Amino acid sequence: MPEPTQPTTGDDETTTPAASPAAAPATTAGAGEHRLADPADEVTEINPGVDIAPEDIGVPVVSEGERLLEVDEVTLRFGGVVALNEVSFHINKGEILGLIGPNGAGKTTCFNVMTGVYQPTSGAVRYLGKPLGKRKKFQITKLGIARTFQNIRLFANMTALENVLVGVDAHHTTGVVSAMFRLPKHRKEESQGYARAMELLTFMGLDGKADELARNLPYGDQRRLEIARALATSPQLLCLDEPAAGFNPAEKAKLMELIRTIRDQGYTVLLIEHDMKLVMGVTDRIVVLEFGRKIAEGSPAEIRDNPAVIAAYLGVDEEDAS
Amino acid sequence: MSTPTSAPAARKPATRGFKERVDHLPRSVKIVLWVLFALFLFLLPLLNIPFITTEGSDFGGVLFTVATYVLVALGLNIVVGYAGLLDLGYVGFYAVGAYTVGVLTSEHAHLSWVVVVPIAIVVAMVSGVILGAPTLRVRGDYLAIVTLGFGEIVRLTLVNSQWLGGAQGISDIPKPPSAELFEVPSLDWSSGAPVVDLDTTSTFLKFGINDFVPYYWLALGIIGLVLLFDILVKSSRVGRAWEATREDEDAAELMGVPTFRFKLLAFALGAAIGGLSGALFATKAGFISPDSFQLLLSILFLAAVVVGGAGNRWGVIVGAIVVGYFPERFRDFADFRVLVFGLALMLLAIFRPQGLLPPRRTVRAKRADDRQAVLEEGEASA
Amino acid sequence: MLLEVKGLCVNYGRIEAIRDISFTVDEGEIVTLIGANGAGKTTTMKTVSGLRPVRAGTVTFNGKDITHLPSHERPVLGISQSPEGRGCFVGMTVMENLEMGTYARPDRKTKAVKDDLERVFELFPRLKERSNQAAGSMSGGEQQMLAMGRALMAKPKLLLLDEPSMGLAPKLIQQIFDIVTEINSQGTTVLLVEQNAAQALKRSHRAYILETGEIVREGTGKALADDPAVKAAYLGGDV
Amino acid sequence: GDTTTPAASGGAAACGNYKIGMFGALTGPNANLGIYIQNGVNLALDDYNKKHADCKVTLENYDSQGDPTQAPALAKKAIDDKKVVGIVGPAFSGESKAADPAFNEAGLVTITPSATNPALADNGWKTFFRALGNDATQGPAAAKYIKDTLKSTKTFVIDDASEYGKGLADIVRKDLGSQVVGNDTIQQKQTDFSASVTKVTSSGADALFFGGYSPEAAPLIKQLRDAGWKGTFVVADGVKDQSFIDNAKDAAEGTIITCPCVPPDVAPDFQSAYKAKYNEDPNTYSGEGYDSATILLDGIAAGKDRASMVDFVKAYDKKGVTKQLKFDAKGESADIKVFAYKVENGKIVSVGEIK
Amino acid sequence: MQNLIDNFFSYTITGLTIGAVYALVALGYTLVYGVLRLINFAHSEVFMYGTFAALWVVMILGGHPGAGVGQVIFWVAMMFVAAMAMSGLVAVLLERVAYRPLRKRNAPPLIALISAIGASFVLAEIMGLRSRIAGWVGLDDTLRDYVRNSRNNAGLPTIIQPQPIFTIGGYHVTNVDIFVIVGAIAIMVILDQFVKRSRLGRGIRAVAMDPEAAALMGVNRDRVIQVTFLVGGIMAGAAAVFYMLKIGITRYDAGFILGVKAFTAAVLGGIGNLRGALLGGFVLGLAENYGSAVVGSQWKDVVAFVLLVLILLFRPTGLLGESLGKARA
Ligand SMILES: Nc1ncnc2c1ncn2[C@@H]1O[C@H](COP(=O)(O)OP(=O)(O)OP(=O)(O)O)[C@@H](O)[C@H]1O
Ligand SMILES: Nc1ncnc2c1ncn2[C@@H]1O[C@H](COP(=O)(O)OP(=O)(O)OP(=O)(O)O)[C@@H](O)[C@H]1O
Ligand SMILES: CC(C)C[C@H](N)C(=O)O
Ligand SMILES: [Mg+2]
Ligand SMILES: [Mg+2]
Repeated sequence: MPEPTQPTTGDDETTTPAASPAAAPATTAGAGEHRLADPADEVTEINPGVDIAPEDIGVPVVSEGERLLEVDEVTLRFGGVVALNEVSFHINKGEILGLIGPNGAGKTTCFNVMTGVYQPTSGAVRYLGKPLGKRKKFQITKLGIARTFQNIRLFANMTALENVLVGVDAHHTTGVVSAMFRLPKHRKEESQGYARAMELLTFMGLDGKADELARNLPYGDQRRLEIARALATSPQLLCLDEPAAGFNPAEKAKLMELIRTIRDQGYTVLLIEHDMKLVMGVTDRIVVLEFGRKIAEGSPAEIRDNPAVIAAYLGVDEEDAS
Repeated sequence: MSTPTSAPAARKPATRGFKERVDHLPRSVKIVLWVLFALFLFLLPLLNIPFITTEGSDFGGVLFTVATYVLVALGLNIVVGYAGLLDLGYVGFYAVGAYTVGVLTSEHAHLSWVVVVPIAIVVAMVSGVILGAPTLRVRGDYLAIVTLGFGEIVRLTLVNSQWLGGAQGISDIPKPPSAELFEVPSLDWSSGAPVVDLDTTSTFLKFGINDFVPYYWLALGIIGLVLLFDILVKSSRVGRAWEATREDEDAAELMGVPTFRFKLLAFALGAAIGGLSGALFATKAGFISPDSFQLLLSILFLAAVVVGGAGNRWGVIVGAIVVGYFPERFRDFADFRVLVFGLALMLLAIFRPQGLLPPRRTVRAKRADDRQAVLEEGEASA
Repeated sequence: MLLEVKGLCVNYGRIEAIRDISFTVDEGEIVTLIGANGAGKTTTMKTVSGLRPVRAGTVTFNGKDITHLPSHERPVLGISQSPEGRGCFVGMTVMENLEMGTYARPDRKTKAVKDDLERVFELFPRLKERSNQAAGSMSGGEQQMLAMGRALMAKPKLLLLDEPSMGLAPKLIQQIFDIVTEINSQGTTVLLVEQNAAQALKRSHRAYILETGEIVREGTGKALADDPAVKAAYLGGDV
Repeated sequence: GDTTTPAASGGAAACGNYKIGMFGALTGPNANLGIYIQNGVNLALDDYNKKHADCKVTLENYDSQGDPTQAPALAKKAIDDKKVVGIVGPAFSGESKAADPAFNEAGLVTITPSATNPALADNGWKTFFRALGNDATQGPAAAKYIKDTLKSTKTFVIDDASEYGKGLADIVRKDLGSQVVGNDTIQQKQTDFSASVTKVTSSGADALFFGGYSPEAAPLIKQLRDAGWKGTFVVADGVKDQSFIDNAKDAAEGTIITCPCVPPDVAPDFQSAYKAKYNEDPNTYSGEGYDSATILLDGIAAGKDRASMVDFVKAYDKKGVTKQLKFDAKGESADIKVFAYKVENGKIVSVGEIK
Repeated sequence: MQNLIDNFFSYTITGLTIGAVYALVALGYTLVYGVLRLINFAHSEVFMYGTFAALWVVMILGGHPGAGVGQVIFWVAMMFVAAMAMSGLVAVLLERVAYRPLRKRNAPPLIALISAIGASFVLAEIMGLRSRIAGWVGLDDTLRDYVRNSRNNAGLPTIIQPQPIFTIGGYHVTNVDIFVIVGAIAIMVILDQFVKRSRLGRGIRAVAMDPEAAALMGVNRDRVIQVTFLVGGIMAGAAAVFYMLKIGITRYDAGFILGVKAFTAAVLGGIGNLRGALLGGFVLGLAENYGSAVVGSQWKDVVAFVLLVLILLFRPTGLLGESLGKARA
């Protein structure tokens, strides 16, 4: 599949710069004597220096602090199961909002309602003041809401770069005709899209793996690639569903930093996570669900001491749990 | 740290494929090679190369058949290979194209071939949309049976509708306008070495009833155009959207891909190319009947795509050549040719499970798997 | 010695996921493997349960060499795994998933199964509530519970748990570890893989630390938990 | 131009090594019909080659399996073989329609011993000749038999949608007029006729005419009999094939078969020669095959080549084993007879000409 | 339309008999789809071999019309034995030769379809060339009689003389009708119970959903697949007997159309779902017959496929739905 505008993807044997040095540590370990690796080099560095701010994509921009998204009295039933029960909360532009709660509380379902996977039984989700209504999933993405998945769902047989490009394409309009005649608009979109995708990969520290098939990436890289792909759609709101699942403490710390950096670039973040240290450390505000109902909302400090939250979610020995 | 998934040792020159070696040639050499190759393809029916040339049936006609298979395979590859939609009724579009030509040039009107072919493409494309719009919402294998049903509905409608010529079909389909430019002599190998045979010639482009070579030339030209189209579209956003849809439809949708629209687009483009191919077939055959559009043909088309390597355009071309050519080559086996062909399909499936020329993604996966197999047996040291 | 792994090497293609590792699990123990992402923990588990072919080395279970035994014969011997990523049968109901756990049990038709089911429902009341829900529509954490419950239904001699706490709420993580301790005290040997190293080490008799496919350290759970280097690398600096 | 000179002297040096082609189903479900013809053709060749041992003519087989889609490629193959000076066939109407335009363009003469669809002669093909009566006579004859001999008042008509079957059935329908109590169309290769069976039985028909071939006729009558239908089954030449009886077994008993083919005893010499060679009586269209081949062989003997053969056949007028062999301007046979046959005790026996 | 109303019961009974055959063959498609998630394209040939086995055994035993009840029962029983054994064997062989090697090579599902198509050609052609093959092997002339004319029809003598048992709405329901309908339903009930009781059903579904996890539960994938093919083959063998009793004639390519229909029936009912196959078979058989009555037999298959498309549009996973669910978003 020759792709003229993307010179590095055409050749599947291209050396990926980051791959070779990474192989080294395995051989440097002495025969009998083992030393524990420095936790720092276990985590791929991100590159906060790269600018990945959302491009101007023509969606109305709200200023910092205003309401970006509002969940209004949303109820969702699956047969007898009430997954969401009159849940209301909102997300302000520029904040990091945590969404926590016991297993099966309805957090992922909440994402699904916000991204058009499910239609609420009653209630509404309003984005920039307007109800999402019956919009299709891809239309909602174009409006500026992007997400990652609790169980990773990359395009397994596409390269990392291609995965991100699919996200970038969300705002492109090239059709068959402009591709066929290689119209200027098409060329511009391709080259700009490619540049942006590389930027995002670099930001996530994945630039060395641009040509790896997604399914061959290690678990952690796959999680990061999911975030890169979501960012590629230039969202106003980024929804992360348990991005730290399966990470060790050192990796979690890095992720925390990453989420902050993303926010600082101008994105709004909604975070589902069970790791309290991460949630408490990074969020501005937290909403707690239990059995599909909102049981608390407030700053991390308030939530930490909320007896209902402790009873339902944190358990007594919070220290050990994190 | 993360263990690398590819390491430098894999890039020994020895493992370099043919493609890479060609890629490293200077540009001018490449162009010359391409021109020579194209010339070779054009002259192939006249070279009468021993062994390759079919004894049992007219080689020009066989090459034309192969060319229509190639065209069909390119179209079906968009549907099956790129968008991942299993279509078992592709012959329906082929029939729509052929019958549009038949009806408009012979049965009910006498329009010129030049006008009719574009109409056939459009009609086929529209039929693709009409079939796709309601049915593309059903998933996977359900689509397979629905499309299969479509193919049969088309055929049976042709059989049973007198307006379309019924089971007896449509005959006297006119030839395309000829432009008799020059004659091309053929080679004669009967003495063991090639001798230019000036008596047996083909006229460029004289569309007669008994020399199929010009039809082959026409088809070859059209294949070139379709290939170019395919390359340009596949390497654009459209191609990526298809691939993403095939990989994970929900995730694609959530990344902003209007999957339904792209599936429908794939269906319509595939149908258009199928219709074009059918139109060519009708032109050359001069006679079409519903028997020419049996369900079995859909299956052979699919076999061409899959055997070649769904998703790789060069692969499906090779697959189409295999499926179109071998049954003719096997005519020597007379009554046993279908048996031999069936065996060949099974052997290909078993020994080339990823197709003859797998798409890039599977080439990689395959390489990894091969190495893996070796290493896991413990026969190699890493 | 219930499980003995000797000189094990496993590859993914040319990647050596595991290089020459050896460890043992004694009857009645909880043994933990810890290590960073990609260290080879899951690969080790899969090799013990037969899902990955072995390039070199041996796996011995209960005195029997099972290195090349097909994976589906291992549950019969008493090895059961709750896989990473859960591996629930998404189209089956919760109940059917649990019944799948008993597939290889010789006493699957007896009342013992019923009792075990009761116990699993006691441990995870949510599963009982939803016993007719399709596993695929359960939440992430609920599926994790289901995977654990299914492994318990197999009543194994050796239980392999690959990150059982992944995706679980803090309160439930406590419970999971309590359950592990409890079933262990009732005689099930456990081989555990955890990112939640602090908890895991506290509960286990012994532990091994894996790094890029090799065992770099081993010791009792307590000793490792107190080791400053281990603390720095895997416990996030606190505890 | 050079029509008369070379072979007229009959010298070995001038031998053209000519071939004639046999075009029809030699394998496949309808192979029997093709083979009956081929046997006749071979007999004619034997006769010729005995007389012309120094310059034998050989037979080239073009096995279409009766499938129209295979026909054009086979026609092309025959055309490309310059030694082939004439074709016996194509045997079936469907394949004739597909292949004959190419023969016409190439100027290669075809004499069909069996394809009976009337419309074939209306295409203006200069190379088309038919050595038997077409369905424009067979159809009315069948209708007449149904009306006059069977005295049927309620007749059901089924066709198989093929060039031949539908064409013939439509003629029968027209001739029977108002006594047709029901119509149906089936598909070739169909095996389950339950819906048609219900239609026939419920119509109260006392006779059924089926236009089609034996692979469908056998299961059709079998299923009708199983359902208790007692009327008379009338079919045409497409079913005059031993395999019909082999497969329909007892259900075939009493079936009336019309055919523009002569019964073997009309030409006793031919009958005994055939029997000597094949150990059985001449069958459907064996005699017509013999005659068609003989015309071409006479042309070869007269020194004709491919180009001059057309005019030779056009002008031909001789007595053959089946009839006076002479063609009109459209290539139709001048001497036409239709016979009726009946299945009795597992054999097809002649019950005389339908006049 | 009037025709349909007047002869409603006639169309219904005949629709049910052919529907029963569809249903039994559909089971094979559904079972294999259930475990491998692929269309076993060669299943039609498995069925076709059954029809020949049923035919040959009657020929060898000298079956003829008008025999006594005891003899007829014996012949029919032998038909079942022979056809089920033959189809079961062919199905198992098919799995060995056309599918297992691919599985070992981790081939993508589509290529398995091609392998199955190849196998289907080979199986059909072997039957179509059996007279030649018998000639090579040097079978003596008596035996060659069974394989004569191998591209042509092969007919079974009417061993059960159809006799009206009772009349409903003017239609005489015969002993053969009753035998086919009741027999097919009985066999399907037995299968349903067998699958339920034997862990096979659960094993099949587990393997289909997650082969790795299934292995962890102790499910032997290869065995489950093999048993699935065997059971599907046996059902096709039973279908073959009913088919021969009702239709009476078979041919080397007789499987193709019937296979397409049966697969349609399987999808109609919800592929992967045993009861769906049963329902789909009957619905298809009835719809075809009613359709033929109203718009003419030549539109029979069109009616069948249009019905299929309509049902799938409104019930995208068939009448009874797939028994295999999907992961959530
Ligand atoms: N399609 C469905 N059908 C039936 N029940 C469903 C469906 N989807 C979700 N549920 C139920 O709704 C509840 C909420 O699920 P959800 O996935 O939102 O939980 P969650 O808060 O994300 O939990 P976790 O932390 O475990 O991921 C669960 O009890 C789940 O079983
Ligand atoms: N299917 C696969 N193909 C190729 N490489 C793989 C595959 N699965 C794992 N690997 C590689 O093998 C190594 C060990 O992986 P493994 O899954 O055993 O690690 P782990 O310790 O369980 O990590 P985690 O904490 O992420 O679960 C990693 O480098 C990983 O990238
Ligand atoms: C051989 C014959 C039975 C052919 C038939 N009369 C036809 O026209 O097709
Ligand atoms: Mg969740
Ligand atoms: Mg792991």
